[in-house]
Amino acid sequence: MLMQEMASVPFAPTTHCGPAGICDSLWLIPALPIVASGVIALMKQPQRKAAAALSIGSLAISLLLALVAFGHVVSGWTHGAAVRETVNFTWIQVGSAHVDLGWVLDPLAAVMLVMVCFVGLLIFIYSTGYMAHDENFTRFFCFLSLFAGAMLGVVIANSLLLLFMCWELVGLTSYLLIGFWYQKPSAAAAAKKAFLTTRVGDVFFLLGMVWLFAQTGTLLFYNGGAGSMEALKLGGLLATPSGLGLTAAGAIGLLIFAGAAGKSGQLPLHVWLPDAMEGPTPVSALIHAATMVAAGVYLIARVYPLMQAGALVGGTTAALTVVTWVGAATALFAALIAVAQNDIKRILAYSTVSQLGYMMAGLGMGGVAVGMFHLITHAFFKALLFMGAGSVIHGCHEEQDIRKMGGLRGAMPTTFATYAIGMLALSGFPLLFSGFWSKDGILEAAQHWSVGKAPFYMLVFGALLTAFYMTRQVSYVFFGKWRGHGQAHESPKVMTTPLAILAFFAIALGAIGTPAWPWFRAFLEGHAAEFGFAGFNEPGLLALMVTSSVVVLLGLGLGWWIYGNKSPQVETPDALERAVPPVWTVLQNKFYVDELYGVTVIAFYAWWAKVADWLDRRVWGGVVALVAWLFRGGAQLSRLSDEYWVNGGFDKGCEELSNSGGLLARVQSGKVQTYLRLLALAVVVLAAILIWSSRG
Amino acid sequence: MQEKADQIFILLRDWLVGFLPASWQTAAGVLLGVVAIIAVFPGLFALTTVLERKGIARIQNRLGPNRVGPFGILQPIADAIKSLTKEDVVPLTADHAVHFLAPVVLVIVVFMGFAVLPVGRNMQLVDMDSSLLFYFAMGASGEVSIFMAGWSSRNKYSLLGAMRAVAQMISYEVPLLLSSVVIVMITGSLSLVKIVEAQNQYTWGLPHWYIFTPWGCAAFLMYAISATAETNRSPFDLPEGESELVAGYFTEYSGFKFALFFLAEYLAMFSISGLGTTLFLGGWSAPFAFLGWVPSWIWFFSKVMMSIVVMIWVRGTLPRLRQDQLMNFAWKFVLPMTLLNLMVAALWRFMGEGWLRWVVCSAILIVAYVIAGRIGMRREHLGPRTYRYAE
Amino acid sequence: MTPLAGYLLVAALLFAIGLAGALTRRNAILVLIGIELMLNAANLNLIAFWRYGPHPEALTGMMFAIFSIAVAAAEAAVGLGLVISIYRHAQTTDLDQMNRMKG
Amino acid sequence: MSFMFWILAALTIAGGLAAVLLKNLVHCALAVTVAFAGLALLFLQLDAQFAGFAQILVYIGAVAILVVFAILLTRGSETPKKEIGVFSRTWLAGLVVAAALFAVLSWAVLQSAGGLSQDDAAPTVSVLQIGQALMGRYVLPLEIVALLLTAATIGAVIVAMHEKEDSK
Repeated sequence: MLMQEMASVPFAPTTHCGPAGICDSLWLIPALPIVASGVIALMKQPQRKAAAALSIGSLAISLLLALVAFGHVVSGWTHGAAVRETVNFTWIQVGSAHVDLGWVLDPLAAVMLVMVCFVGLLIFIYSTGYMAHDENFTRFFCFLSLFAGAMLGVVIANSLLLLFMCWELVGLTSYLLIGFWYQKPSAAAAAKKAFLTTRVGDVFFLLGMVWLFAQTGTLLFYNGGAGSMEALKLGGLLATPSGLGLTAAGAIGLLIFAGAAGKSGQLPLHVWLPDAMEGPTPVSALIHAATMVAAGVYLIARVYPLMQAGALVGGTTAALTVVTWVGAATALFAALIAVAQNDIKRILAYSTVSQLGYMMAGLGMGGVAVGMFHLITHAFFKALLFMGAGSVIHGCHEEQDIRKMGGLRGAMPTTFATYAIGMLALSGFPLLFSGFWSKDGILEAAQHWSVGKAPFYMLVFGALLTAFYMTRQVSYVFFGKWRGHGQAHESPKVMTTPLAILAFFAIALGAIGTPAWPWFRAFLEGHAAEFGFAGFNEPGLLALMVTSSVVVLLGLGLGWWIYGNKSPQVETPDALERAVPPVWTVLQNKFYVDELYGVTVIAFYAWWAKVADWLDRRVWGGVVALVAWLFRGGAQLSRLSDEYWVNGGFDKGCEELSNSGGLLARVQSGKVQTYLRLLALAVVVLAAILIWSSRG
Repeated sequence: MQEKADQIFILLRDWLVGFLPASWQTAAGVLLGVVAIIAVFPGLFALTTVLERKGIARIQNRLGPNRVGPFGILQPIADAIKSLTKEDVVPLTADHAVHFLAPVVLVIVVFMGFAVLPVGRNMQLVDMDSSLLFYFAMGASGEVSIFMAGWSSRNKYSLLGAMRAVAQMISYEVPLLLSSVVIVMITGSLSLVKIVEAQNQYTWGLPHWYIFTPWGCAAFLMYAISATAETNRSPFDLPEGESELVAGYFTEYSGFKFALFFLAEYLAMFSISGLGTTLFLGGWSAPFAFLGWVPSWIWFFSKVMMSIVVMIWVRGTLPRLRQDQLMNFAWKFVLPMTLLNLMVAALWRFMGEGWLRWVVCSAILIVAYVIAGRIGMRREHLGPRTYRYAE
Repeated sequence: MTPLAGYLLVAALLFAIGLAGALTRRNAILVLIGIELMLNAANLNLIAFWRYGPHPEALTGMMFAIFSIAVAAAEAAVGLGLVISIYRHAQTTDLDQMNRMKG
Repeated sequence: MSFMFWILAALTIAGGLAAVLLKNLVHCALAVTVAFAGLALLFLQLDAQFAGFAQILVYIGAVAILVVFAILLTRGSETPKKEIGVFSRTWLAGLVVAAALFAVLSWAVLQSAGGLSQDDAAPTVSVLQIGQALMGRYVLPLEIVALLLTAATIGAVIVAMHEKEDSK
């Protein structure tokens, strides 16, 4: 019904907004930063202040709007109504088929909006300090604003197509920002790698999207019952089977998940993420820790109805199973690699990968709330860690190797304190930190997973490793004695203040996700949140908490025991290396994944390129040459015919023409009176004829 | 009694015509009228010459003619005799036919102009529907004869004078026409008789002359300027500026022909001021209601003579313009102002009765003239002048 | 012979004279004069037909004549202006020498 | 056929012939002026006062003067040199054509002379009627003529204006 209406009036938005009408102006949130970036693009390089002010201001306004939207949703929720407001309009119309775009405001979007805007704003501010001495300051902020806009677009999108557009825009900006220092060949290579790798995922994503459109005829998520994420269409999807014993829903879900995996650096497409650390640290913090990589997770959460379509109560679907396994595997795998890295940012990168794995697993087993909660908390403390790392690097004169640091505890106290908080949150230190609660949620979900227990153990081991490698990193960086060159110094206020703010949230956010008061879950799932310790009475919950605490403490202790307060020199091999060299080398080389790709995929492409080149030169070139030869022959023939038949006739005709023209030209003597005479003569004749005909 | 005094000439004509057979009477009446015109205006011309010479002399602090007769009033007679008895010199290379025809044509044409002027109640030779047009047609034909005179006498001064005269007359004919068109617009008729009758009515004893309306006053101003130029009178007397080209287009004329030109010039003055009187000063109508008993023709002629006196006065007062100034004045000031006046008259016509139209029209005109004056002063850098008199 | 026929004959003769002048004289100005003569002959026709036509009160012929007089004035102005500019350009008003566009 | 008519016709035709035949351009101009005057009088003869006076005003007052000016500006007033006459090389053909035209026209007139109306009642047309016709039924042509005149004035001025570059 709505479809017909929209088909009849294109561009007439069909809105289900509440009286607040905030979602009518929701589009402003992404639009503002994009516009800002456009304006900055026109600015001259020296106008640093203006550029920074513009991007930060625009994002601040976006944040305000986001908060308003969030408040709107919350108020709706507290009044017992799960808010989901959409604004849709027809973008292209071809005959009866039309492609719709639109945006949606629901708890998921609201939470994500606030998070992205808030973290983004802090990172913007941080960047003004970090990039202060870069001559491409304005360009940097242009890209940054563009990224923020695109990311917010992804968040509010109510149409898979719009989401995909913003998604690609995000990819583009990530490429631009990774390669920001394009004069460094490594950075350029990393940018290319990131772009191509994510492209692999996006191809599948696109396939899934097309299939979805072919099946349901709409790409809107929610459209008053007619959207592709709503029961009507999902039923249709479930009814249509596809190969491999999957329903269409499952297949499409898997395809979309491939895209998400690409963006979120899941196995086997994780390779680009560590290299992406070539970009400036704020970029790493914003894009490759807090927001963009989370976009994949967010996408899965967004299409969750599709993923779990047809699942029995407490059961699961093929798609979700795949998600779970991939997530768990990634979590463990990346954590292992992280243990053996020496670059401060790479360690964090791999930990990001593994945390993303946790989120995916959480989504796969525990549902949207679990995954998203970890996403939010992780966004905060991972951004905090990255920015702390940035501050460390800044303080150590662009030094990134943790073996060349040490003892910074005294040199940069603020950084140390905040970093420690972030580290504890990440490794999930019991009770105090948000990381603990979110990870705990995931573990709990894994414990009760109906398919099997393996993911649970993998995740637990991952947690242990997380605690371990974070301890290792911290003790390398902040304890022991100074091994670097020059003198380390604390970073400026503009960089440390955001750290403090983030640190606060890294702790505080835990409060909204405890079993005692599962506000977040309730909010997302749209039922009232009741406070009480009844939450702890669930079977095995307390035991689980104890287990994970023990595991974490074990990891911390182990790390401290091995690395604490010793300050090994750069050339001395790592402690673990001395213990188990082969394992170490494998980990050091990231399980040789890159090399594997190098000898398989890339080699194949190179060979294929050679083949194509050969075809081009020999076969097609030959054909072209043949055709050319034929035509030349034809041209010869036609030339002969021209010269001997056509020209003859033509010349004759021209001769005749010129002769007759000469005759006519006699009349055209240029003498006025001649003309007048002829005129008068004509008049005479005409008059004579007239009279003759009229007489009698 | 006063009726008779008013119509005395008409009665006289009818009485004279009465002696003839009926079939001839109309023709004879017309003939008598022609005779009267030919008799009266040259007499007036004679009077005017002495008047002018005395007046100019007075202005220039001289005595003027004072030999022939008491105070030299018989001077014109002496002049007439002289010019009649003088030898008629024609240049050798001159184009004789044209040279002879020029003054004749000129005088004839000028005389014809009088045919439509109502010099008194019922006192006009012909009363046709489009007499104003006729008058202007005659005035326009005068230019050809002037050109003939200038060209035929094979003299560069004459030719230049003729060219100047023709150019000047053509340029000023346009504003002359336009300023009279205003009257036609308001009266709704081209017939001079009707125009005079339209002005011959009184409120509170004051006449409805068109000069007493804002647009009429402005039009009269423009008309006076154009008329002065049209008759080649000072300060527009370049065509015969004696200091530049000896006597303009009639340099090569002498004797009776010269007299004819002289006559034609003054006749043109009379006719054009007669037309001005008819159009703006209420023709033969009395200035006040209670003076209605005075014969109408007296009023007409007195008004004409008044305007002649003004012309003489102006001639004695103003210096001569330069040619470019003359043309600029015609095209850049007089013409636009007459056009504006046309608009104002239309406004007047359509605003209907009431005091409002007086205010509006006068306001528009005053503002326009003030602005034009300011601009002119600024561009020409004219300022107050200072004179030094010889002690 | 009716008066109308007389007027028409005079007009025809005048027209022919004008045409002859336009066709035979060298001087451009004279050609213009001939054309003016032709126009006037046409005017005479119009007026004559108005006068002796069935509906003089309709004023058609009169109007036509008046308009053609106005147009003739414009035509004369432009034509003579052209002659003058040509003369300034080629120093001649002889039509027999004005037979090429180049110059 | 009034006696007056014949005089005026003779005057007009004479003026026209003179205008075409005379050697001196200024004489031609004056002769054509005579022809114009004769035509104007013919108009009056036809009870068309307004047209007649308009004819005088426009043709004698303006066109004749214009022609004279043009003649003087183009040095046409000197009588041309003897070896090339005032007539163009093709004068004979022109004359023939003109004669033919006159023949055809007069033939036409005489052909239809029988059908022409005989009535001699002078129509009484006042200037008022003419004015009302001009402002009423013929207002559009009037406006167009006004435009035409404006355009012609400007055009003539521009055409005859001295170009700055060639100051010969």
